[in-house]
Amino acid sequence: MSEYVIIGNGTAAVGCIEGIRSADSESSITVISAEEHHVYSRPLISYYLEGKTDLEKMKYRPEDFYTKNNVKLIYGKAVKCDSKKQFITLADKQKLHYDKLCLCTGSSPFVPPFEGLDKVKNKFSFMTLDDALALEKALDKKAKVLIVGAGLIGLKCAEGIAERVGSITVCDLADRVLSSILDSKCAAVMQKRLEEHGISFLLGDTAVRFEKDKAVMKSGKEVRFDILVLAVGVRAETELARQTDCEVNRGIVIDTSMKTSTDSIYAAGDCAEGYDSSIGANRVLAILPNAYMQGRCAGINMAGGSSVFDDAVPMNSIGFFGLHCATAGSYPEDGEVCEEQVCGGIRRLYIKDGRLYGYMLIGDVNRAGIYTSLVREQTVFNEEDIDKLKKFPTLAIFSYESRRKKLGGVV
Amino acid sequence: MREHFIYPEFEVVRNDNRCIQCRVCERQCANEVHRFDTDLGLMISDETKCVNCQRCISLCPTRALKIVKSDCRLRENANWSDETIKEIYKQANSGGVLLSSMGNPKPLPVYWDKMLINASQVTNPPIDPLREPMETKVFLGKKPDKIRRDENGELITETAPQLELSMPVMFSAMSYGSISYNAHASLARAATELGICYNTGEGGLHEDFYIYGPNTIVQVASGRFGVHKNYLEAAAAVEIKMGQGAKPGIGGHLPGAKIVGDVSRTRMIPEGSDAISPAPHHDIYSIEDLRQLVFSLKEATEYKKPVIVKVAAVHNIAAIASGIARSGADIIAIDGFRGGTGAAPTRIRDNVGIPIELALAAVDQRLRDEGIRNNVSLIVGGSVRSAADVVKAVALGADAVYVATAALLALGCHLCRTCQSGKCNWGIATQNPELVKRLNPDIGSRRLVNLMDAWRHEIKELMGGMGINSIESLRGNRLMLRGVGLTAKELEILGISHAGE
Amino acid sequence: MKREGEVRIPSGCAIAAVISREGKGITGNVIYNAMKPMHDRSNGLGGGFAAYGIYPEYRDLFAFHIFFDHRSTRKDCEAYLKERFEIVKGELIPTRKIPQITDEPIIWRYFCRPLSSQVASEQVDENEFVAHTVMKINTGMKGAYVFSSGKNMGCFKAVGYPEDVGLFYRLEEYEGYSWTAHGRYPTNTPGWWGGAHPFSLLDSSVVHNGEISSYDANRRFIEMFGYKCTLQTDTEVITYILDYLVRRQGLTLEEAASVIAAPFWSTIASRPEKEKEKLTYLRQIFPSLLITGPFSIVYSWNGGLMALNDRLKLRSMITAEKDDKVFIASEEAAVRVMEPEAENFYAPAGGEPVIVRVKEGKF
Amino acid sequence: MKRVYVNEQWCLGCHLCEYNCAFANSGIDDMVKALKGKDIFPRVHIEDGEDGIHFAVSCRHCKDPMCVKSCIAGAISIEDGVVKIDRDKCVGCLTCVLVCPYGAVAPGPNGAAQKCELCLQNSCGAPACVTGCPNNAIVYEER
Repeated sequence: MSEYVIIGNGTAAVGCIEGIRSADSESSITVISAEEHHVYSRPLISYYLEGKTDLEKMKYRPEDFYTKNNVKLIYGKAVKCDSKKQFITLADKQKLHYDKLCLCTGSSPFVPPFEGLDKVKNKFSFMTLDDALALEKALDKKAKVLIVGAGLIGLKCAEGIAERVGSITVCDLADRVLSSILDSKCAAVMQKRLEEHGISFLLGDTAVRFEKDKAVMKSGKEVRFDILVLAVGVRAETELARQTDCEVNRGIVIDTSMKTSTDSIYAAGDCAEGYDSSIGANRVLAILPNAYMQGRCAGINMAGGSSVFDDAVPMNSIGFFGLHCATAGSYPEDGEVCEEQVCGGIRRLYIKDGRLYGYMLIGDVNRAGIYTSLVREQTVFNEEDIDKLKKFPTLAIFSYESRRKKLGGVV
Repeated sequence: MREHFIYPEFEVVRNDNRCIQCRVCERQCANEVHRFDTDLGLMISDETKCVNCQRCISLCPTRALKIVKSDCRLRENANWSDETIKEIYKQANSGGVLLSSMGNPKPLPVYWDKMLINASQVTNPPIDPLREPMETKVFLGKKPDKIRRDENGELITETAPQLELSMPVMFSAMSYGSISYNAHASLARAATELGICYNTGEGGLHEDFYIYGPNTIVQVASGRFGVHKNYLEAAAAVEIKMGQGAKPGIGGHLPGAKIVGDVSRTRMIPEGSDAISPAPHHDIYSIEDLRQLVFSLKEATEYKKPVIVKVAAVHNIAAIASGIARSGADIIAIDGFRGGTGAAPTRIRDNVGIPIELALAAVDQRLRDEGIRNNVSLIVGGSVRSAADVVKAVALGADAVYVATAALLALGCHLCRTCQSGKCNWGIATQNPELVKRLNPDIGSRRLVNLMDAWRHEIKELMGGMGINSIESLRGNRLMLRGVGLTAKELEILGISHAGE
Repeated sequence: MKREGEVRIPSGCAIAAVISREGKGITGNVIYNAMKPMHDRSNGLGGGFAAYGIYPEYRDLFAFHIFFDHRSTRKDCEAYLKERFEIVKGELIPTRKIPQITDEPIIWRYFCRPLSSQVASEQVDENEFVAHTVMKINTGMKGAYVFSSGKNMGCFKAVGYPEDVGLFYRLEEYEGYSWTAHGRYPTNTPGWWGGAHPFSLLDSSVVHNGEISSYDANRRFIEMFGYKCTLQTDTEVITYILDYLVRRQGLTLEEAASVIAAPFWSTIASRPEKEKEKLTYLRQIFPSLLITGPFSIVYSWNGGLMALNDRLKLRSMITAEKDDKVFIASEEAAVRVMEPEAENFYAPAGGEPVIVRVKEGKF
Repeated sequence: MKRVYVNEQWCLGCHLCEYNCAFANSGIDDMVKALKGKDIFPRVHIEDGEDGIHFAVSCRHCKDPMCVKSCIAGAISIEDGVVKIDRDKCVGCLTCVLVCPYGAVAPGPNGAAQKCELCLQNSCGAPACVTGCPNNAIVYEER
C-alpha cells in the first residue's frame, strides 16, 4: 500500500489516476485541486461560451469518477513540498505525506507588464472555467472586445463569444494568426475565415499602453474596447517543483517515464517539459492529449508498472467557424513542402529524406491521423509511396502484409 | 461497310426513384454497361454490352435495377425465329463459327421431367429419415465375379480399387483455365468436406490443390495438359476424357489469353499459347487403343486407382459402353447432350448427342444383358439439376451422377452463357484477377456443401418415401419410376412403365 | 387382370415354420393347423407349404412338382423332361376335394435323375442342370409351371387359405422333419396357383412376409446370372438371391444374411477390425443384393432353415423352442397352436439371422 | 471479443459496406429514403488503391486507443471493449481524427465525430457492413 498524491485536477491528473488504478487498485490516491470544480475539460470553455456544451457535459469524467476510483479530492492549494520527508503542505496548513507524488499543476496565463493595465476594469484571462464564467457575465451584444493574442486561446475565445458581442479585434505581435502552429500560408487561410465572421485583426502590432477603455498600440493606433481579454501566452506552473531539487527549465524536466530528477516525484501535463520526438529534445508540449498520456504514463510508473512515453509530437486539431485545421510534427526548412489547395482549404506536407516531418491541413482534415502516425513513427517511404501520400492520407502506402496486421487481425 | 446492326437482346431498366447512385453496378460490371454521368447526375447504361449475368441486380442495394428481354422483335415468323435470324446476321458479320457456353438451351425433351417417383402406401411402410438411418454411401469400381477364400476359409476382402463417396453425386470436370482458381478451390474444399470427389478437367491440378488429392479425380484428355507422375499419384481416380456431352466429337480450345501465370504452369504449356485439345486422342483410334491407355494409367498408378472413361452420349452409346466395360476401365462416365461447357460451337452444342436419360437406360440395360454390369460403375452427367434427377438417374441404373452446372449455379453463376468472353462477373469463368477475386472460396465451398447437404436430405426423403433405406437398393430399381406423356418406344428404352400401369 | 409374372404383385402375409433338430418326423397337420389363428393375415388368394424329408424312398432323386393347365401341356412337358432326365416315377399328387379349393390345375410330381450325358454336355453340375430345366419350363412352356424341384422335399400350394390348402393336399399324410407355411394377402392378383408361396428352387424354398422396396434393383441384378424372375414376386427374387449367394458364390448363411440384410454403415464402423473389413467387403461387392423394405423370411433347405428379418425389422417374426423343435411364426399364436408348451420365445432383431440345422446324419 | 476484421484479399471495392453503414446508422427504415440524394457519412470506408487493391477501414477498437486518450471533451470511452463516442459531449474539435492512425474516425453530418460502434446501438444488431458484404471481405468474429 502506498500513498499517492496528485497536485492538480486536470487532464494529466485524470491520466495519472487512471494509470495508477490500472496497476494498483488498493492504495490511496489524494488529489489536490486548486479549482473548486469536478474535473472538466479546459479547452471546452470557449465551446461553453459558444453554447456548444454546458457545465454538465464539460465534465471530463463522469460524476462518480472520484468515488469509482477511490480518490480523495481536496480542494485547496499546495504551497510547500518537502521532497526529503515527502510531505506536501497546503495553504490551510494541512500536511500530506506521499510515497509518490505527481505534479499536474498545469500552466497559468502569462501577462506582460502592460502600462495602465490596472486601469482596465473589464479585463479577463481565458484559461479556466472561472475565467470563462467571469467573462460570460460581462458579455453584451453591443460590447467591443479586444483580445490580445492571436494564438489558440485568443482565437478560440473570439469564436466562443463572437455571436454574443458587438465586435472583436484581435491583436498579436506576430505577423500571422496561430503562429505557433501554422506557417504564413496556412495562417492566411485561417485568418480569412475568421475575418469573414467579423473578427478584425491587428497583426505585427501590440498594445503598449492601456487606458480604461482603450488600448494604444505600438503602431500608434488606438483601439477602444469594453472588454479586454488577455491571451498572450501561458507559463508552466512550476512553483512547487522549484522548492525541491527537481530540475526545472521552462517546465519541470521529466524523462520518458515521467520521472523528475527528484526521487518519487513525477510530473505530467502543461507544467512538464518532456521529450518531443519531433525535435529529439525536451520541451513543453501544452496540448491535451499529451497531458493525458503523460499523466497516465506517470501513474503506471508510480504504481510500480513500467511505461514509457517517448513519441510525443506537437499536434493540434482546431477549428474556427467550421473550418478545421489539423497540424502535427515539425517543419524543417530544408525539406520539400508539398502544397495543394483543396476546396476552400490547403494542405501542406513537410517532407524530407523520405519522411513526413510535419503537415498542416486546413479544410479537409479527414484521416489526418494517418499522417500523424507517420510523423510520430518517423516512417521512411520510397518515392512512389510518398507520391500516394501527397494525394491524400491512405493506408495503401503500407504493404499488404502490414495491412493484414493492422486491419485483418493477423498477428 | 457497316456491319449489320443487331438490336440488344436485353434492356437495363433502372428505377431512378430507387437508385441512390452508389455506383455498385458500375463497379461490378466487367462489361462496362453502367456509367455515372456527371453532367446528367444520373446513372446511364449501354445495353449493347449487357449479357444479363445479373451481377448488378444482385448487388444493387435498393433493387433499383432489372434486366428484361428486349421486346424489340423482328416480324413474327414461326419458321425463322429471331434467334435464327440474328445468328445469320452474326455469321454474315463475322464469317465464323458461332460459339456458346454452358448447356444446350433448346426446348428438347427433358426426360427427367417425364418420369415420376414412387412412394409407399399401406402395403409397405415409408421410412422416416429422421428416425431411421438412411444410407447414401456408394463405392464405385469393378466388383469381383466370384468371392475368394484363403486356406482357412476366410473371405479375401481385397477388391479392385473403389472410389468411396458419401453420396452418389460428384462435381464433374471443369478445368483450371476454363474456370478460376477460386472456383477450383471451392470445388476441392467442398468435395473434401462432403466426402465426394471433384474433377480437375483437362487443365491439370494446381499445386495448391494437391492436398485435396483424396477427393480429386484427375483427367487425362486428348491434350494431355498437366499430366505427369505426381498428378496421377495425387488423385483418387484417373479419368480418361474421350468426349464431352456439350460437344461430342470435337476437341477443345482455350485461347492463349487465358493461358496466363499459374494456368500456363499447371497446364505445362507456354504462357499465351492456345491450349488445343484434339478431337480424338491421337493414340486412341479404336477400342483396343483405349484398353492400352487404361492399362498404361493403371500401371502408372500401380493398380491402386480406378480408371474412369468419360464419353459423350451418342447414338450407339450402349455398344460403346459395352466396349469400355470390357476395356479394363473401372467406371464409365457418360455425359449427355445437355452438359455444360466453357465454350463450344453453337451448332455442335445444340444438335449433337442424345439425352442422358435414354443413354443411361440403354447402357445399364445393355451391360446387364451382357452380364457385365458388375465390371463397371456408371456415372452420368449432363444436366442433373436436382435431387429428384439424382434419384431418377440412380433408379435408372446409375451408380453416381456428375453435376457441374448446378455446382456453378451454387457458386453464383447466373447462366448468362457467355463464359467464352472470359469476363465472368461472378469470378467463375475468368482468369482476370479482379474478377476471380469475386468468388471467395470460403463462401463458394460453403454454398456447395449446402447444396449437396440439401440434395442429400432430399434424396433421403425421396428414398424414405419409397421405403428404401439405402441407395444401393435404389440403383437400377426402375419399378420406382413411371413415365408420363412418353411414347411406348421411349418407355421401352427407359425400361419403365407408364404412370397408371 | 394380370397375373403373377405379368405384373409385379406386392402382398402381405403370414408365415410359420417348424423344424426338428433331431430330424424327427412331424406330420403336416401340425403346420396347417398353425396357420388357423393367423387366418386374417391371408385373404384366400394363396397358401402353401414346403416340407423336408417327405420322400425318403426317393431321397436321391429330384422331385418335380408341376402344375399343368392342360393334358397336352403335360405331354409336351413330360417329353421335354424325358430328353434330360430319367423319370423314375411320375404320378398325380393326391388331393382331396373340398369346397374351399376349386379350379385346380393338373398337379403332377416326377421323381427324376438327370441324364449324365446331358449334364456333361452343358458343362454344369447337376443342380445347375436342374435349375436350367426349371427356368426353361417356367419361362418357355406356357401352361406348365414347376413349383418344386428339390430332393426329398416338396412344395404344396394353391389358391385358398393355407389351412384349406393343407387339407386339400392331405398333408397330414406326409411326415417331414421341417415344414414351412405361408398364407398370402396379395393386393392385385386374381389368384394363380403358381403365384402362391413357398417359392422354391432345387431344395431351397422361401416363405416370406413383406413387401420389399428394393425389388427391381435385386431382380435386375440377379437376372444377369441366368435367373428369370417370371413371377415378379419378392419370394421368387429372394430365393434366387439366396441361391446365388449360398450355392453359387459359396457364402455362408451368416454372410448371405449380412448381404441381404446388411448392417448399417454406422454399425459396421463400430465392429472389430476384422469383422468390419468383411462386412464392408460384402456390402461393397454385392450392393445390389441388399434387400430393403419389410420382410420376414424363412429360407429352408435340406437339413436346416434360416429365419431373417429386414434390417429395420419392419415385419413381426418370432421364434420359440420346445425340446428338439424350433418354431418360427409371424405371430406367437401360431406357435402356441403347434406347441402349447413352447418356450424361449424370442423376437430376432432386424438383420439377425436365426439358423437351425438338423443334426448331421439325422435327415 | 468479437471485432470487425478486414479480409483485403476478398474486397471487391464495391463500396456497398459504406452504403449499408450509412443506412444502418440513419435511423430510417428504407434505404432509398435514407440515402437518396444525400451525402453519406459512413463509418466504414473503402480505400481503392492502385492495381485493383481495395480494402475497408473501420474502427479497430484498439485496446489502448489514441482517440480515447486524446479526446478533449472526455467524450470517447471504452465500454465492454467497444470504443464509443458520446456525440452529445463531442464538440467537434476532431482531435480524434487527428490522432487515429487508421483514419477511422470522421465527422458526421452535424460535425460531431463518429466512428464504427459495431452497430450495437442501431437496429441492425450486427455490423451492417459485415452482413451486407457480398464476399466476406469484412467479417465480425472472435479471434
